[in-house]
Amino acid sequence: ADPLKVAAVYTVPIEQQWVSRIHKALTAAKERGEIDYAYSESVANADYERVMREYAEKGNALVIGEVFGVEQAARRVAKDYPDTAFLMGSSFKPQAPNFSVFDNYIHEPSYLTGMIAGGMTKTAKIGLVGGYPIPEVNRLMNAFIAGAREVNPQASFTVSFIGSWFDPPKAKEAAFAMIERGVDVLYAERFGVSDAAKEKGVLAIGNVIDTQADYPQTVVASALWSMEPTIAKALEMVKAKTFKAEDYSVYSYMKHQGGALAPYGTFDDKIPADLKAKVEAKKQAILDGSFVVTVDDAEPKSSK
Amino acid sequence: MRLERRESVPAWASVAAPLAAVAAALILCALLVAASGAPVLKAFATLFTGGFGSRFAIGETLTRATPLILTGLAAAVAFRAKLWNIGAEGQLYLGALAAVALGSGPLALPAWALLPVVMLGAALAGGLALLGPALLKTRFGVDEVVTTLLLNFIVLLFVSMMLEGPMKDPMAMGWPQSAAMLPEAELPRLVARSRIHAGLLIAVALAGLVWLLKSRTIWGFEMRALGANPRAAAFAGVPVGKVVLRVALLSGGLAGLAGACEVAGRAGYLTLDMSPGYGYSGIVIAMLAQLNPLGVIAAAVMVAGVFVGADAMSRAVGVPNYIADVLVAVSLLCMLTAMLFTRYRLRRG
Amino acid sequence: MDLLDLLLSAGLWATVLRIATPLIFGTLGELLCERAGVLNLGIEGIMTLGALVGWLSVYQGCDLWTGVMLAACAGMAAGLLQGLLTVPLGLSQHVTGIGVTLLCTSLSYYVYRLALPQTTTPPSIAPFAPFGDGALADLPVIGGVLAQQTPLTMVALCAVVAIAWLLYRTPLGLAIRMVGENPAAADAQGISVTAVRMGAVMAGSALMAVGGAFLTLSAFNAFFFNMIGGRGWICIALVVFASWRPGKALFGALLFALFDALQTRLQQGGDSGIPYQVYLMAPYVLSIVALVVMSRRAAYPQALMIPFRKGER
Amino acid sequence: MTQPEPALRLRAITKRFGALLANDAISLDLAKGEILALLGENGAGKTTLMNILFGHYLADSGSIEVFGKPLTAASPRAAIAAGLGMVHQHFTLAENLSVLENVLIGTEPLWLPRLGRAKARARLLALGRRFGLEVNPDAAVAALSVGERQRVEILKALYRDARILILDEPTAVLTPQESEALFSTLRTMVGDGLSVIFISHKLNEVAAVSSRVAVLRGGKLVAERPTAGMNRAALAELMVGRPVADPVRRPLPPGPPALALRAITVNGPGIRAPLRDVSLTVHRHEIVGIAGVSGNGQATLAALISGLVAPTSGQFRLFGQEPARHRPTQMITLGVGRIPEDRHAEGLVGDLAIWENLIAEQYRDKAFQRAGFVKRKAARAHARALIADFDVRCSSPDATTRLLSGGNMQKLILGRTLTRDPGLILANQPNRGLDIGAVAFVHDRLLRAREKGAAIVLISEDLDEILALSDRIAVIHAGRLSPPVARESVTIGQLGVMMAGDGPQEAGHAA
Ligand SMILES: Nc1ncnc2c1ncn2[C@@H]1O[C@H](COP(=O)(O)OP(=O)(O)OP(=O)(O)O)[C@@H](O)[C@H]1O
Ligand SMILES: Nc1ncnc2c1ncn2[C@@H]1O[C@H](COP(=O)(O)OP(=O)(O)OP(=O)(O)O)[C@@H](O)[C@H]1O
Ligand SMILES: [Mg+2]
Ligand SMILES: [Mg+2]
Repeated sequence: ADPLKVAAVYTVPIEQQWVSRIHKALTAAKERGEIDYAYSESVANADYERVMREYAEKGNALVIGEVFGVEQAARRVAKDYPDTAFLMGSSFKPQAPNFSVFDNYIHEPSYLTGMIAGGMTKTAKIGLVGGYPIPEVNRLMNAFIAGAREVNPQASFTVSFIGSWFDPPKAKEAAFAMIERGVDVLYAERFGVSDAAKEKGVLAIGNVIDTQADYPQTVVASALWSMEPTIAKALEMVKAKTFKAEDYSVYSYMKHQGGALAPYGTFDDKIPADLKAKVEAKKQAILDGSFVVTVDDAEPKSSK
Repeated sequence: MRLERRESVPAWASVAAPLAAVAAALILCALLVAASGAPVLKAFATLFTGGFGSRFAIGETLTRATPLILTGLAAAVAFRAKLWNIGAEGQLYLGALAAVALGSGPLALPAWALLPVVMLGAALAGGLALLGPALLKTRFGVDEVVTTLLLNFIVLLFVSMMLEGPMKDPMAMGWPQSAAMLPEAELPRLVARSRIHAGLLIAVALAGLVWLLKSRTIWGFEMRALGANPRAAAFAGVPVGKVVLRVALLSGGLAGLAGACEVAGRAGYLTLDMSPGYGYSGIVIAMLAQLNPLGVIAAAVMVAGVFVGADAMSRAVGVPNYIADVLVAVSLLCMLTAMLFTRYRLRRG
Repeated sequence: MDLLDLLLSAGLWATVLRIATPLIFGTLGELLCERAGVLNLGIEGIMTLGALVGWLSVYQGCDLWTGVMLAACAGMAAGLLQGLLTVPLGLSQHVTGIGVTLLCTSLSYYVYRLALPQTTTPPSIAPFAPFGDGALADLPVIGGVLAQQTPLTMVALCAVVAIAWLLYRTPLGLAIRMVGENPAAADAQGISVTAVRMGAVMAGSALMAVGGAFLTLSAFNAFFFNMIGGRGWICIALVVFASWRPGKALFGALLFALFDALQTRLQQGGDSGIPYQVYLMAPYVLSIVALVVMSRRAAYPQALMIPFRKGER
Repeated sequence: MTQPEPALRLRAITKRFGALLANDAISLDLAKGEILALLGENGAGKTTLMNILFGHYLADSGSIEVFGKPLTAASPRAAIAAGLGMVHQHFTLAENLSVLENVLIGTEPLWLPRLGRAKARARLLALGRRFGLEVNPDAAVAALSVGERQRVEILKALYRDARILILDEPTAVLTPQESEALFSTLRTMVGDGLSVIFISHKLNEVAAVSSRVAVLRGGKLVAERPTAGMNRAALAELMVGRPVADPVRRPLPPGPPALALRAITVNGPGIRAPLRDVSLTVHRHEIVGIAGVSGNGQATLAALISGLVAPTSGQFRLFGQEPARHRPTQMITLGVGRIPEDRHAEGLVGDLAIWENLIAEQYRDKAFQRAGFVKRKAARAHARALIADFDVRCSSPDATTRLLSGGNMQKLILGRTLTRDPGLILANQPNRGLDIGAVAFVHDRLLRAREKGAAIVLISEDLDEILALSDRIAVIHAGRLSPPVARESVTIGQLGVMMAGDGPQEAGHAA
C-alpha cells in the first residue's frame, strides 16, 4: 500500500523540545516507509487555520499539530473536513467525529525526577526555571515539587518564569541568580538552565528530552516524553479507517511508554542506593496504579 | 551618478516599476529556492496560484489583508502628520483586549448595539495607547519613535498579565487566553468555508473615510500642514497640540480596530500570539502606498498575497517556510526602490 | 536577601555585565549610524543575522574569533544593504529598517533550516569560556565580577572607548558627526556624505552583528529562533537615552541590565503577589521615565532621518 | 598689451535643470586682486554658476581654469585644492558643533588618528586677528549671531588657503556695521592678493565695494563693466533692463491707534531674546520702523504681535481692546496681518499646493469650509484672483509651493495677508534675499496698505528700507525699545549708533 499521507503544523520551530518529540516520532515513521510526512513549522496563530486547511485539501489522511490558542479555528477546520483525521495537542476534549487530542502528560516521570532532586540536594534548595506558567508547564513543575517534597519535606523551591520560550541566555541568567541563592538542583524546563548548572557545578534535572550526553556531570535525571505510542496508535486507527475523536493523553503516561524516567547513565553510581530504591518503588506503584500523581495545573509559586 | 527628481511621473514608469520590482524579487528568491534544491519554476507557479489562484487563496489573502489595511491606515495617518508611530502592534493588542473585555459578556446591550460598542471601545483603547506618547512628545519633546516602540513591549506584558490574571477564561483549562466573544459581538463571515469576515468591509470603508478626511476636510488640511511644516502650520494658526492629539487618537484607534476585527472576525478570543507583527507590517504598507489611504488597500492586498502565496509555495515544493517572509521582505525593498525611480532618474554628475 | 546585599553581591554585577554586553554592542552600532544621520531600524534583524553567522561558522569548524569576524562581516553586508537603500537612494529609514529586519531575520532562519534540516535538539558549540581564576580575578573589588566574563565583554568595553575616541578625537569622527548634523556642510568641504554615511552604517551594523554573535558564542552555545527577543529595539531606545554619547550609552546599557538582573532576583524572592509581568515591564517603563526626565537636554543629530541628495534643495 | 593671467576663467558654462536653462554659455574672467560683483534678479542663475564653479553641480558643458590650470569638474575637493573658497547663500554650518570643528571639517585626511585641535586653534586665532574676524573657536555655532556665523564661514575658506573667495549674498542678513566690517575684511584680503566674487542685491554695497560688475539675466551674461562711476540706479537699470522707480511715500496724518503696547515684558523658557518693558503705539496710516541688530528681541516682538507668545506682564491693546487670548487665530480674526521673517520656515508650507497656502490663515471661515469640509472651488477661485492681483508667477493654483522662487513666495504671503485688509500689519524682514524688482513690489504694496488705513510695524535690519518707508523709527536693543522718533529727525549714522546700544564696539556681538 502507498504510505499514508501525514502532515504536521507546528507553531514553533522543530527544535523546541515539545514539538521535537512529535517531529521525531513522525520522522521515524517516515523512515520506516510507513508514512509520507510533510510539515510546516513556526506557523503563526493567524496562519494556523489556513495551513491546516491546505493540508486537508491536499488529501492528507492525518493532520497533527498543537492548537493551544487556535482551538476554535482548528475545530472549525475539522468540521469542514470530516474525512480527514486530526490529532492535536490540546487541553480540551476531543470533538466528534474526527478531532482527537493529546498532551504531554509526563507528570509521572516528573514526580520521579522530583524525588531524585529532593534526594540529591545538599542545601535543600531547588530551583525551577520555566518559560510561561501555562498548564503544560505547571503540571510538570507541580508534580516535580510534590516528588521532591516526598523525599525531602524541608526542601524549599524557587520558581522563575522568563517570559519567553526561546531565550537561553535569559534562562541561564535566571538559573545563575538561583544558584547565587544557594540552589543546588535545577529543574531545566528551558534550554539554558543546564548550561548554568554545568558552569557553576550544580545539578540539573532534564525535561521532555534526555540531554545527559551533553551535560554528563550535570544532568542527573530526566523525565522523558515519547510521542511514538501516540503516533503509532493514531496511525493504526487511520489505517484501519477506525479513527474517531478520542483523548490520546494516556499514551503519554508511563504505562504506555509515553513517559519515562531517563536512564541514570553517568549518575548511576552517584545517586544513593536507597534513593534509587525509593524511586524504583514509586515507579512500580505508578505503573500498577497504586499511586496516582495528581495533575495540578495551577501556577507553581516560590516557597516563602 | 546622482538622482534627479523628475518633473512628472511618466506613465510607463508607474506600470513598469512594480513589474520590475516583482521580477527582481522573484529572481533573488529563485536563488534561495534553488539553493535548497527545489524546482524553481514549479515554485513560482504555486506562488501565484497560492496567493491569488483560487477561491481559497483569494479568501486567505483578503483575510490577511484586513488587519494590514487597518494598521497601514494607522501608520499612514500618523506619518502624514509626522507622528512616527511605531507602536501599532501594541495599540492593536490593546484594541483587541478592549474588544474581548466588552464583547465577551459584561455588557447587557441589545444585539444590534453590542458590536458598535465593542468596535468603538477598541478604537478608543488603541487611541489612548498612542495618546500617551503623543502627549509626551508635545509636552516634553520625548521622541515618539522610542516611546511607541517601548510601549509595544509594555502592552504585550500587560495583555499577558490580563490573560493570566483577571481576564483569563476560566473555561480555557488554564491557558492564558481571554473568554470568547459573544456570537452577537462577532463580525459575520462573508463567504462560506472561508475566513473572509465583515472586518474587510470595515477596513475598506475606513480607507475611504480616511481619504476623505485627509484630502477634503479642514482636519485633514491641518494634519497635512502640520506634517509638512509644523512651524508654518503653527504660525498660520493651526492648533498644533490639538491636531497631534487628534492624529494620535485616529491612528491608534485604527490600529485598535485592527485588533478588534481580528478577535471579532477571525480568532474569536484573544491570545498573546494573535498578531504576527501586523503593527510593524502596517508601516511598510503605508510607505508602499506613499501614505495614500486608498493605496493602502492595494498595498495590503499585495503584501498579504505575496505572503500567502509564498507560504503555500514553501509547502508545495518543500522548502523551509521561512521563505515566505524572505520573499515579502525582498519584494518590499525592491518595490520601494522601483517606486523611487518613478520619481527620480539617474543622472551623471 | 535585602536589596542592599543584593546590590553588593559580585554575582549581580557579573550578571549585569553579561546582560549588558549585547546591548553595548548594539547601542554603539546604532549610535554610530544615527550620528551619521541614519536611523537603523534593521538592528533587530542584523543582530539575528550576526547570531546565526557567528554560530554557524563555528559549528562548521571555524574557531571562535573567526566566527566573530564572520558575524561582523555579515553585519557589514546587511549594513551595506540598509546603507544603499537609505543613503544614495534616500528611501524612508523607517520602512527600509523594518524591511531589513524582516529580511535578515527570515533569511537567518531559512539558512539555518537549510544547513540543519533535521535537528530535534539544537546542536551546540563550545562557546567562549569565562576568564575564571587568573590575573583578572585577583583585581580588588571588580576581580570577582570580571572573572565571570568572557573576552567579548572586554571587547565591548574597549569598543566604548574606541568609539568615543573615534567620534571626538579623529577627523573621521568629526566627518561622521558633521554628516549627521549638516550633510551639506560636509559636502561643501569635499567630504563624500555618501561614503561617510555608508561607512558608518556598515561599521555600526558590524557592531550590532557582533552583539548578536555574543548571544550564540558567549552567552549561550546554540542558535535559537527569536533569540534576539527585542534586544535590538531596546538599543534604539538606549541611544536616545544616551543622547548619542558612547559613555552614556555604556551607562544606559548597564542600567537597563541592572533592572533586568534585579528583576530576576526580586521575582525569585518568594511570592509577593505581584505578577511576574510587572517585573518584566519595569525596565521598559523606567526607560520611558528616564527619557522624560532627560528629554529637555537631548540634542538630536540635526540631519537624523533626513536623506541627503546632492544638488537637491 | 599682454593680459595678466586671470585668477579664474570660465568658458561657455551651460547648465540646464530639466527644461530650464539656468546658465547659458557664460564666459567670465576674474583678475587677481579684484572684487567682482555678480548681479541679477532672483533666479537669474548666479548661485547656479557659483555652484558649478565650486563643484556642487556639474555643468552640461563649458570649462573652468583656475590660475591657468583646468579644474576637475563637480568636485568641491578639487575646487578647494585649487584655492577656491565659498560662503554659501545658506550657511553650511553644523549648529551643534563648535566653531573649531566646523572649520576643521575636511581639512585633514580622514584616516589620521588625531584631530590636531591645538594647532588648528592657534592657526584659527591668528587668521582671525590678521583679517579682523575674531570668534571664540570653542563656542557652539548655535550660540553665535548671524554676523559671527558669517565670519566663521569666511574663516573656513581662509583656513583652507583660499585665493579666490566666493560670497553668495553675504550681507543679506548682516547689519550695516557687520557689512562694513565684512567689507574692510574683503579689502584687506584683496590687498593680500586674493580675488573675490561677490553676489548681492544691495546695490549701494555693490557700488561701494566692487571694482567690476557682471550682470546675469535669464541665465545669460548681459553686461560686464567697471563699477567706477556707476550708482545704485544705474546698476538697477543694468540688472532689470529698464529703469526702476523708487516707491513714493505720501505724507498722511496718523489715524487712531491700532496697536498700543504698555510696559510689556516677555520672558520665560523657550524665549531666546526677552522683551523688557516695551511701550509702543502704532496708528493707522502709519508705518513704524523697528531697526536693530538681529537677536535683540525682534523675533520675540514679532511672535508677540503674531500671537505666538503672550506677554508676561504689561498691557497689550489691539484696536482699543485687549485680545481675549494670545493665539495666531485670535490675532488673525482681530485683523492683524503677519508677514513672517522666514518665508520657508514659517510663512508657507512648501509641500502643500499654492491654493492651500493661500487659505491657511482662514480655512475655518465660512467662505472656505462647510461642515468641516473644505470648499475647494471657492478656495481655488480665491487663489486664482490673488495670483492675478499679486502677479505670482506659477503654473496653476495647484502647483507645489516649494517650487516657487523666493520672490514669488513672498508675493503669496503678501497676497494672503493684504487681501483681508488688515488693520495692523506686522512686516518682519519682508525683503530678505529679494531682488530690487521684488523689493519695489513689496514696498509699493505696503505703502498702499498704509494709505488704505493699515498700521504697519516694519522690522528690518536694512536701514535704507527703514528710512524709505517709515513715518517713525524706533530702535530695539537688548530687549528694550527706544521711543520712536520721526523719520526726518534721524540719520543713518545716528541709527547705527543707537542699534549698537551703549558702545559701538558691541555691534555684532549681541546675540
Ligand atoms: N537644484 C535645482 N534644480 C532645479 N532647478 C534649479 C535648481 N537650482 C536652481 N534651479 C533653477 O535655476 C535657476 C537659477 O537659480 P539660482 O539659484 O542660480 O538663481 P539666483 O540667481 O542665485 O537667484 P537668487 O538671487 O534668488 O539667489 C532658478 O530659477 C531655477 O529655476
Ligand atoms: N529642487 C528644486 N527643484 C526645482 N526647482 C528648484 C529647486 N530648488 C529651487 N528651485 C527653483 O529655484 C528657483 C530659485 O530658488 P531659490 O530658493 O534660489 O529662490 P530665491 O529667490 O533665492 O529664494 P530665497 O532667497 O528665499 O531662498 C525657484 O524658481 C525654484 O523654482
Ligand atoms: Mg542665489
Ligand atoms: Mg535667494
